[in-house]
Amino acid sequence: QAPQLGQPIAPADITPWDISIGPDGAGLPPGRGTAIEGEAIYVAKCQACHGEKGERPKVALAGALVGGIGTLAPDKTPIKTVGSFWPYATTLFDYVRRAMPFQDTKSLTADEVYAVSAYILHLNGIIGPNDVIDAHSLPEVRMPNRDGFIPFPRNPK
Amino acid sequence: QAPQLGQPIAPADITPWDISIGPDGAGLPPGRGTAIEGEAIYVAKCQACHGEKGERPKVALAGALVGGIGTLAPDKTPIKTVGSFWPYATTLFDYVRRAMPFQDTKSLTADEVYAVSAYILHLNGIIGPNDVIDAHSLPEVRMPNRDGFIPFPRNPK
Amino acid sequence: LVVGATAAGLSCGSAEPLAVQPWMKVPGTGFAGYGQPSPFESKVVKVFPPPPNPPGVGSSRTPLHMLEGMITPSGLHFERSHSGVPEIDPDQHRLVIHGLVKRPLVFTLEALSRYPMQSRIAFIECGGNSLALNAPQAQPLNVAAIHGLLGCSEWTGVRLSTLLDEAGIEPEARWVIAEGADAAAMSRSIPLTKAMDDALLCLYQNGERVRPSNGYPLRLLLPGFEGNMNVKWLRRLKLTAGPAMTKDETSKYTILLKDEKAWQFVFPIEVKSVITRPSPGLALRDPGFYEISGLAWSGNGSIRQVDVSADGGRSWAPAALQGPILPKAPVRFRTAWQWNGGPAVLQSRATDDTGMVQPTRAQFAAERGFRGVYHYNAIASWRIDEMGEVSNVYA
Amino acid sequence: LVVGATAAGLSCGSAEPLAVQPWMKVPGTGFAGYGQPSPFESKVVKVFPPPPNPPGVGSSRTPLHMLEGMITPSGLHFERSHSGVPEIDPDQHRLVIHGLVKRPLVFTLEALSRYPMQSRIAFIECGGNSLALNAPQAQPLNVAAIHGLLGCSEWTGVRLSTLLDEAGIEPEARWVIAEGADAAAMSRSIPLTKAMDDALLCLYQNGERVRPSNGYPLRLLLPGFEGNMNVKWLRRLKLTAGPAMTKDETSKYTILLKDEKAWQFVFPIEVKSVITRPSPGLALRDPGFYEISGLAWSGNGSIRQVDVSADGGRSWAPAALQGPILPKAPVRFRTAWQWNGGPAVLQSRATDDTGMVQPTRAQFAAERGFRGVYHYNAIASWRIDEMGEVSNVYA
Ligand code: HEC
Ligand code: HEC
Ligand SMILES: [Ca+2]
Ligand SMILES: [Ca+2]
Ligand SMILES: [Ca+2]
Ligand SMILES: [Ca+2]
Ligand SMILES: [Ca+2]
Ligand SMILES: [Ca+2]
Ligand SMILES: [Co+2]
Ligand SMILES: [Co+2]
Repeated sequence: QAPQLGQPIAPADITPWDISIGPDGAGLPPGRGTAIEGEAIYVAKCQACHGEKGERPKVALAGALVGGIGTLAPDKTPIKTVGSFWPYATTLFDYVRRAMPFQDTKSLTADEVYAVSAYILHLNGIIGPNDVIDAHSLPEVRMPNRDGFIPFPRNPK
Repeated sequence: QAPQLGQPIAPADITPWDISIGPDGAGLPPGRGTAIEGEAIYVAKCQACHGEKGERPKVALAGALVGGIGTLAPDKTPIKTVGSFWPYATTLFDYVRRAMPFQDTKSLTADEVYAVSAYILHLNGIIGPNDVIDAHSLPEVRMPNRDGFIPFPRNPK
Repeated sequence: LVVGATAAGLSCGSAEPLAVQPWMKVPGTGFAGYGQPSPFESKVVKVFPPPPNPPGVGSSRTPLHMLEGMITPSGLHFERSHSGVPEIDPDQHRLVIHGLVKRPLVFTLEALSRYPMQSRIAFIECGGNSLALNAPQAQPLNVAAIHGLLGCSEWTGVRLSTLLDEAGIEPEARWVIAEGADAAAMSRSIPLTKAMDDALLCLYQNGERVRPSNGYPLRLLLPGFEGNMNVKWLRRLKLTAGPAMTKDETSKYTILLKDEKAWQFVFPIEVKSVITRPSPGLALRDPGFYEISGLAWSGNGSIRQVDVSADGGRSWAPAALQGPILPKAPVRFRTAWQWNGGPAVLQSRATDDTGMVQPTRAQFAAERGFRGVYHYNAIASWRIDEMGEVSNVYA
Repeated sequence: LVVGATAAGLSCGSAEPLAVQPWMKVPGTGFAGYGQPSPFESKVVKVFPPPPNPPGVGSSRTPLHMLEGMITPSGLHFERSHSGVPEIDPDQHRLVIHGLVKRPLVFTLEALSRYPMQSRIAFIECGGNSLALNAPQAQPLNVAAIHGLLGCSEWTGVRLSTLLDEAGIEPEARWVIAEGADAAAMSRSIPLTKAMDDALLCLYQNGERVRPSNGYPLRLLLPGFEGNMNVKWLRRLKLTAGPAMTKDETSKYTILLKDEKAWQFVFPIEVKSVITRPSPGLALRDPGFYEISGLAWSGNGSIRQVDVSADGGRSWAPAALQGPILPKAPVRFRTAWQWNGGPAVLQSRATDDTGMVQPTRAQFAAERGFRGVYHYNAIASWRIDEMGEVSNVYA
């Protein structure tokens, strides 16, 4: 027995909060960007923490965004970056839009998020400098570690 | 299974803390006092809170020390004071020594506690103004409500 | 406040567009060594009378109407002090055990910390809790003001029996006089049987060291016994053949009955319950669903059942009891209720596993009248009027 | 500190005369609306790294070696934040439920407060707890630094299933994406089965409103699941057919195995235990009796048994378990130990009621190596040297 105290809300009124992106691209907004365009955004808004070309973060917890491909191999010390470890490129859009830049999150336009995502993917050698990244192309980016994950065998049924 | 980490302590070294008085007078220290002697102590150190002659306290929680005899009768509003309610005079010595005067407890000499106790007993009409109160006589004071208490019938065995 | 403060969110129409608030965009505050509640909860505090009482004499009360669950946060655990809260240096604190023992012993806190420990979740209720309900007319008070001298913590410490065994009990010993290190040197006589049964010398309250207002650095816990006997700031235990007849077991904490006699040494808190929500100050908004939620406890054992009435005791239905149900610990009870918008009188009635049932006010009065001050445990009533306002009534 | 700090009280001779201290003679301090620990306990604080990290990014750790019992005081409950602690105005806070539901709904806190509530005592452990033990060499760290991302509270709130039923679940829905109102908008995908099973939307923590650092005004509790999934400052729940593959369920909180593969969606905290006393920093003083005390927990159920070894795992003896033993709640275990003054290695090994036994470090490594970062739950070891000093070792 429970009350029914939820208020109905129109889908349009949820939009300001609905920032989830699915690995199939569900939720990606209109807009576009390339690595070339993204570089300036990165230098202006990301580099202070994540380092030049995303390789050596200047803030410890920020982590490297670039490099490490091949380091997942047995007995190696893994360097887990967007390039070496992330299975879906959509996660990049989702995360950068919701949580970056650190001091002023949710401040980038869709074009800017597409562009800076393209830049990070390009730094990792995954796409070309002029590849257009948008709602259509982003989910189609094949990440190097796409098949790197297996389900945990002991989850509750 | 437990360690034995208590340190033996000589009875004399406990004395500074052993302020318990039994209803049989066990623990009462040497010393003496009369109501006449106690009046000055009361006026100087007690009256500010407990009021002139202990009848109308000036601090709410202090309570009346004097009066109320007869108010325990059925259907009356009880006024519980040292005189009307307390079963043992020894409690007066015990409590005044440990807890009064409020701002500077445990500061009275044994003579002073005997004397001010005698004064409160005298104000309640229980002893005379020159009756000597000491370790011998205090437990022999017969309090009006000595037989007023019965055990609670539902205590755990 | 949980219920009834603003109009937001309970109207019928469609909701506003969701707003991206500043805290969703800029980093929040950094870490703190010792956390505190939200500043928005600044009204959730203990209540205590303003001066002119000497500071720290009397009590501060737990705001039960703003709390949920079984545990009382230590910052909101009621306190009853007779000479304020002493600021005790734990390195200087000692516990002495003497009197009718073979070996008088003194313990540092460090020594006590080396003993085997035990934890238990237990309530402490002041023997003077709910005394406002002895008044001939129901007072316009809320649940904190009436019933707020009740708290529950997870207590951890050393069994008193362990230390008494170490000291060696003389055969004539029957009582233990416990004494605090506060300026009032609070002192109570405790039956040796209780001391040897489940008494705990508590070093920890809800995981951390006992709070100053609850007896830091050492508190005696006598599970289920009236609060005052759970001596705070414990410094001394003296074994004796008879009770000391201290001020707080003669002048206070005795129960004057209808004749001239008074019950003395009223140890257990008998079975009791109180509805915390709805309660005065938490007005009902609109007819419809409400959860009736409250606490039930017994110093004699575990709560077996709580019945709830919305019609002043004419009809009753069993409430759901929130586990774990532990002896001498409060149990949160809950029951679903549809308010039809008309007047109602809410009551709860607890039964413990000894079979004792919380008395009605009339049964309570028939046994002992209303001159007893202490250990008031009769069924309490909240009236709800047509506006949804809740008030303390006798019903 | 509990043990070993000073020499007072453990020598053999007769004690000093008892001193009447100032606090025994003059009134103490007055009442406070919201109480605090003793100033003498000012070292009992959460530990967190100093700048230059951005404030509030990372974690602060519970000082487990200074605590006892099962409950973590809310002021000392560990926190893991990704963009600091947001200062959320509860009147402005909303929870929205949308996606694959028949009726998208938004809830104010006032509305949520009207629902039937449930309380449960449950641990929350960060999936990254104990990760220091993945290092090839044992680090000179104490129990807070290694295992301090663990806390336990009595949580009270509304069952998520109640609200999902109200919204109406579409048949294709399999996951719920939970999202926080912090600047990082922490986001995790949760199986709908868990959401419908025992997920709780918590308004209260240890009786009072949830603390800001633990998600005020609303926290998702997924009993037994890794801490990060228990989304704090909860603002949004979106039902979907598949997981969102958020940063914190791909880049983080996945477990890289010995080959190139990583386990993903590692939900339950598997059976685990840690000895909190003795532990590094709490040196043993003299040979003799010590109580070995610690915590055991399992996200899959209840603790059934804890065995303790003082010889690095050659011999084991069952410890006493402190009740109540509750599913997905920590259990305090205790065992008596006589230290003979020689070197010793203390270990604890928990077994839960699914029969799962805490693995040895070797068994743990054989299954997954040490590259996994998260969910380290192997048996941990404290070495005691002849001086009584305690240190973290691999044994
Ligand atoms: C002021 C410092 C700062 C700035 C500026 C910043 N970041 Fe970050 N970034 C961080 C921190 C700290 C984290 C780790 C957050 C966490 O632990 O959840 C992070 C995490 C990330 C991650 C996830 C890394 C991983 O492997 O999990 C990505 C991707 C990222 N940032 C991208 C960006 C982009 C793109 C920008 C600029 C638009 C940016 N950051 C600006 C500090 C910063
Ligand atoms: C500054 C105020 C103050 C002064 C001065 C003071 N008292 Fe009190 N007295 C109190 C308060 C307050 C109480 C109640 C304490 C409690 O609740 O435990 C009290 C209680 C008592 C009681 C117990 C009353 C009862 O019926 O339970 C006695 C007896 C007493 N005082 C005697 C004395 C004597 C004798 C002196 C002087 C030597 C004295 N008081 C000085 C404030 C004071
Ligand atoms: Ca609208
Ligand atoms: Ca009491
Ligand atoms: Ca109304
Ligand atoms: Ca000596
Ligand atoms: Ca975690
Ligand atoms: Ca030593
Ligand atoms: Co009291
Ligand atoms: Co985490």
